[in-house]
Amino acid sequence: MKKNSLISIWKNIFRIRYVEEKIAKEYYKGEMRCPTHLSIGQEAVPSVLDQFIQKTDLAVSGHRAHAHYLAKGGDLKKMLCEIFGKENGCAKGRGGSMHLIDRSVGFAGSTAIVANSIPIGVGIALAKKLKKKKDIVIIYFGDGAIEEGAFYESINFAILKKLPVFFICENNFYSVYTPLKYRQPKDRKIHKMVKGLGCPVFSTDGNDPFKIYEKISAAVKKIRSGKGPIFGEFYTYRHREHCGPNFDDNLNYRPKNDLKYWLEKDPLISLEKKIKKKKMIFLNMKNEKQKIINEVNEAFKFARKSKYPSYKITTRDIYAKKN
Amino acid sequence: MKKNSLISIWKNIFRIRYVEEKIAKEYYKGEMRCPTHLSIGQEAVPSVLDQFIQKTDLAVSGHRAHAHYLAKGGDLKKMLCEIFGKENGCAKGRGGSMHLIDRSVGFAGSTAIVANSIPIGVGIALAKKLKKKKDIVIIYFGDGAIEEGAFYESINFAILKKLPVFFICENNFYSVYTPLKYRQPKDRKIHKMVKGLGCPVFSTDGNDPFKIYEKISAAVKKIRSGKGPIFGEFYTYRHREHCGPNFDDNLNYRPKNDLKYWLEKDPLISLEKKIKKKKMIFLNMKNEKQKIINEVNEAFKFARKSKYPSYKITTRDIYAKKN
Amino acid sequence: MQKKTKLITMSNAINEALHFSMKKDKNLLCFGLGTTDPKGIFSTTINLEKKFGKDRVFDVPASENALTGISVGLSLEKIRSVVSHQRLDFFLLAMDQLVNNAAKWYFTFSQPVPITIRLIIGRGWGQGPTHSQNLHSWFAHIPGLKVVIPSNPRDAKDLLISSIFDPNPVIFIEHRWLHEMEGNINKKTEIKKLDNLGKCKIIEKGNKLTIVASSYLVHEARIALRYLKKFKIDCELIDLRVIKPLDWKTIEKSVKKTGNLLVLDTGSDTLSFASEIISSISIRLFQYLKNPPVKLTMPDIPEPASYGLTKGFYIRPKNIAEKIIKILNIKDGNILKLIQKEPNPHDIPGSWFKGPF
Amino acid sequence: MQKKTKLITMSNAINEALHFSMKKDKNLLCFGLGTTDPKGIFSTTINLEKKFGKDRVFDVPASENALTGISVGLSLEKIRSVVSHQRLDFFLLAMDQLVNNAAKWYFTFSQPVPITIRLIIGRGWGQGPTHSQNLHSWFAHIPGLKVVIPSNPRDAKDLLISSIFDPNPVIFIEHRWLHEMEGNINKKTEIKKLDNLGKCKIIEKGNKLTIVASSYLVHEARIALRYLKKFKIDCELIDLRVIKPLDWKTIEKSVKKTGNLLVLDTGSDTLSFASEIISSISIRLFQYLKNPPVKLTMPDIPEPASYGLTKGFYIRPKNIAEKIIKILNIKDGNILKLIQKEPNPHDIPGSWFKGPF
Ligand SMILES: Cc1ncc(C[n+]2csc(CCOP(=O)(O)OP(=O)(O)O)c2C)c(N)n1
Ligand SMILES: Cc1ncc(C[n+]2csc(CCOP(=O)(O)OP(=O)(O)O)c2C)c(N)n1
Ligand SMILES: [Mg+2]
Ligand SMILES: [Mg+2]
Repeated sequence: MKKNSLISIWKNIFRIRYVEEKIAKEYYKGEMRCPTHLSIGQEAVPSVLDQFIQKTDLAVSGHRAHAHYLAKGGDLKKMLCEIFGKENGCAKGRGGSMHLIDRSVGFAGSTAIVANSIPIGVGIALAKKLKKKKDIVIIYFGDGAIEEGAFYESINFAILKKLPVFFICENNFYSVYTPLKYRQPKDRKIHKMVKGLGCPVFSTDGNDPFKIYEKISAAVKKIRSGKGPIFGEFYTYRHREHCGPNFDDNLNYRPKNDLKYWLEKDPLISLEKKIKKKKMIFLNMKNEKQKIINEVNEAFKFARKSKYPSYKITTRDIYAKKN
Repeated sequence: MKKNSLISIWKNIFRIRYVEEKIAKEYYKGEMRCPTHLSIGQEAVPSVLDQFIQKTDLAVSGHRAHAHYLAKGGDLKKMLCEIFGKENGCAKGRGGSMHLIDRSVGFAGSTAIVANSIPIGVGIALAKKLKKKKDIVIIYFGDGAIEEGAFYESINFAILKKLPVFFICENNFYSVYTPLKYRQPKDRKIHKMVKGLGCPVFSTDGNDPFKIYEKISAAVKKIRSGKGPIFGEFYTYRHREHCGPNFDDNLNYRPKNDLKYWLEKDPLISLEKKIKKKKMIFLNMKNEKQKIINEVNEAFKFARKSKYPSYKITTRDIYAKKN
Repeated sequence: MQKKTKLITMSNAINEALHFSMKKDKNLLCFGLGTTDPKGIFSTTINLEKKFGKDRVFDVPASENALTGISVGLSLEKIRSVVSHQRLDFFLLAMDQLVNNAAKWYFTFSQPVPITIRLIIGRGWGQGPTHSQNLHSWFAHIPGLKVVIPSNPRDAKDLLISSIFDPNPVIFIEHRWLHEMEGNINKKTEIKKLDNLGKCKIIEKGNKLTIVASSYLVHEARIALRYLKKFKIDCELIDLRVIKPLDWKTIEKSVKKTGNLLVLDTGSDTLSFASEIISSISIRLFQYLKNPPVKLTMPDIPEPASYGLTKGFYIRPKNIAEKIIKILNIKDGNILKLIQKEPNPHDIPGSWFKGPF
Repeated sequence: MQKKTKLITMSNAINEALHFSMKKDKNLLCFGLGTTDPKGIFSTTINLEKKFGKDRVFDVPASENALTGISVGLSLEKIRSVVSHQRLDFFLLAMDQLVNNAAKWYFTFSQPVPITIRLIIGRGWGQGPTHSQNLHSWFAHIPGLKVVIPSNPRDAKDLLISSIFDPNPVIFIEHRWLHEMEGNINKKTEIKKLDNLGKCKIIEKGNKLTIVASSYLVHEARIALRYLKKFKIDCELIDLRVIKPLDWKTIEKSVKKTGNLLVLDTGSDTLSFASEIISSISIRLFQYLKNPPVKLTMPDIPEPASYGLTKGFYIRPKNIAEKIIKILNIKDGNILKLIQKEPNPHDIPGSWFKGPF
């Protein structure tokens, strides 16, 4: 991995983390009034992927989309405004945290029903292929989403039509509070199951930017070459509750050992450790952090200051007009 | 295979064939007024399965269910009455050919939406397991049905809960006129794909009673022992059009070679050949045939003679009453 | 001089609309089970693949839900598509993608979703409970969808083209019994002259009573009205064509004139679209109504398969005429003597239909 | 003497109903996403697993469609089940199994399908377009389903038990804003004394106008009526409780008495259940109506997420009172001066709700 990439990945991770922590810290104030699924602990995959994709590559995601949106280059202010319900929100305040979009950077939308943006992504990929574009489509989802028939139908179609889709499954072992063992066959490896469907797959540690880098680098290249979709399973862990700002391990739904293991594998901390160990002291980390912190604080201020939508929403807003 | 079994299998096949041919021959008269999907060419699997299951084992199926119903012991007269729309029909004339039921022999129902009886079968299997019964559940479906998310969700659940389900996929290579290549990834073997889902699988020639016998014998034993579901893929071929009484190969949607290959593998003809070759002349084949022919002709007469439902159907028929 | 119109079946009209649209919009796709098969979805998709190629016209796996989402995804990249389903009942698998994505996307993200979903309603010949359900009132209940139900070849062609070029998700419902029905359409299609979706059509002018109908029932109503005309009972017949958005103006104007309302519907009674019309008219034109409004709908049961059970099951000219006479309080008991009864056989649209599907 | 009733929240009442039913029917199952998790579906399924074991109470994969079919399959083997969904919107994935199987099975095969499907409607706190849709009118349109919408703890408990022991598929709709609402219920449940599904309840007696409401709107209407009573405006308030089958008698009797009708509905306007009531009453009681019937429904748009956009979005006591005053043609402009406005904050059911879900 080149130094520049590493810097950029670290920046991504740190930035997402800082945004999410700030949301968590300030959520209690009751200004961010919507169901909010934080990405803390799961920042690495989108942060690395960013190295390999352009704005013309499109991404879709689900309920836990902040990291995906930000790493894709989504406008931070617009995201926060959306979470705050303000008129500058990326969805004009209509969608909230679970409905993010920034077409200008190729973030095509995130939706709140489990697995339901997967067919959307496949449709976008079909469009890309028909238009003979070299762009690829990234579809983010969790280990719960693969239980929906929608996932199965969609990936079958993507394989059949050799579509340029990068299926990214962030396996954090839980669907809300429910562990995999109550939902999927014992001993299943999700990526192996998907291989059986006819899709090239890989799996890797989703908290280790170096491993992710290597895997994604090869995958994106292959997808871009027109050989069809690839499915990557990334093992990771969410630090906080499924939905909301708090820690909830007092509820004891996750084995203490797992928790410990994964907290030690915190992508931000472990990356910073590695950077220091490798003596890759670049520029000025403290300085960079401060820049990000300033940017984020600024964005929060902006969101707070922004107005609630002043218009009254009516049935006129329901249909697109012909132009 | 014991001689008795062979006789019984041959009888099943011959009987189903004769029923179906007679429906085909007489359909033009306009008395059987419903969409009708014939099993001609696909009689072998249910005819053999019959050797290994009891009335307490339940079966569900889809639109092409005549063979499944008859081999399970379903009442022939009631089936014909249903197809003729008569009040003695197994569904009182409300369902037609695609909605067969005979609870008295464990045929729990066939439905007309692709893949939509699969979850029903899985639910029945869960009931059997909870009640600690040794019975198994047979779910029949085609190569098209496995494309529906409902199939995927259902088999996942069956594996997860180790349910006593025998998933029987009769792969006749077509969904209506559409060959597999337009619907599923190239080189996919359906049973291998399903293996990836975590289910024990096998595949075999679905027109060869001897091979079927061997495979099913082992499978049913294993399922009954409580080890969870098994998925069997049976290659077979339908002789006539997807829906209706006619041949339609004038439309050239199936390769001539395939057609030839499979017509030569007609389960009835090839079984009879084998029986003759092995000199297993049992009883009196001609006699047996005549008995069946008489029975079937009798049943047709009965259906014709039967009355249309004389009651007027009303909204009172929509809810079950408390008892 | 050459005639500007030609006689054509509704399935051919639909086929023409698809050819026209695919030619006009080089990106338009057409897919769905059976699209490229020899029967071409009751002949409606015939020759499309040959003409426009496998990339744009294709058959698909049996995956109704994903395919609906795929068409939404395509639309976000400005590729429109027409997705066909041979029965409306099959499409129940796709409600998540339809309602949560197609219908809500523009509202949520301000990005249009121009897709057209063709659904065919079966009837008769033992279609039975799962091949003949008409859920147009479900679709009309969903904010963001448009819902089109043509009754004749001209409308089928014009409205399908309008649906395809509308920037919103459109549910286009075809009644299987109309496919072979003939009617005149313009030989030349001028897209600028086409309606925007949302206009009713007055099919018969009249003063005594307003009849609102759609799809196959428009024809049954016409037969009834033609008959009643002989007795000087002149009713106004409105063909809904598009039920969402609905052209309330035309309906209200007519009711204001006639003061009487009868609504016909091919869907189940409770929450039928007929209920919506009667409700709205009762709310808004209460003072104009001379008599209680009346509806004639399918009962709250699925269609049974049996020939015996479907006898008298459908709404026929005679049922319609009876209602009219009752509403108008016409006492002459002989009027209905000669009106067309249920044809024999009653479970097919015409002699062209030989079953089985 | 000991009191026979106790004060309890609706979610506890639901929890009691489930405990009661699982004890009574040793075969009854309870499953659905979140059923056994620490939060127990907003506390409604708490302790069920502990009490009745993993075989009967379990969490599941995210597979709404298959799970619905599985509950149908279970019912065919005489095992009833309660399947819970944390939002109604998620259940859109299961329409094929619900409509084509659960609803039609008894009609087609004469075999009962006793299943209960709990659906929760979200509202406020940014639930937005895909976590707050109420489609009860969809379900009521489907022949074969029963549809229950309780408004208070007593009904929630009684009706849930009745739903579970009904031999038909029942959709049981809970409004998230009611979960923490308290009310009195009987300490002892006597199953024989429970209603069969299909009775409305008159909540307030009155002579001037009939208000028909359900779910959360019953409470908003009560506030409006309590206020208007001070001005001697006495209306009758009917809580629908069960919308299919519907207790038309109670509604009709009331309208015959009052001659005025206002219907409230938490669903989108077009094809709302309010439309069905107004339609039927207009058809059957036209001559009794002194004024045009009126409805107050949600607009034909999804609920937006933003706090700003939901301001004034919901139906509040004031809106209801305004309509009443308009219908009754009461000219006193001051009457509405003191009625409860939208509370602040307007997007939560009470201070107990801290978000986020
Ligand atoms: C169809 C549907 N069912 C249930 C839910 C409720 N729900 C929201 S997020 C979630 C968990 C999904 O788990 P996973 O896909 O692993 O994502 P994670 O939250 O772990 O990132 C569930 C069940 C939903 N939104 N949609
Ligand atoms: C959900 C749904 N989609 C489409 C159809 C139309 N249809 C009826 S049978 C059939 C073919 C299914 O193929 P397969 O499962 O292989 O069964 P086969 O007819 O070959 O026995 C189709 C697509 C349907 N009944 N239901
Ligand atoms: Mg997860
Ligand atoms: Mg097949």
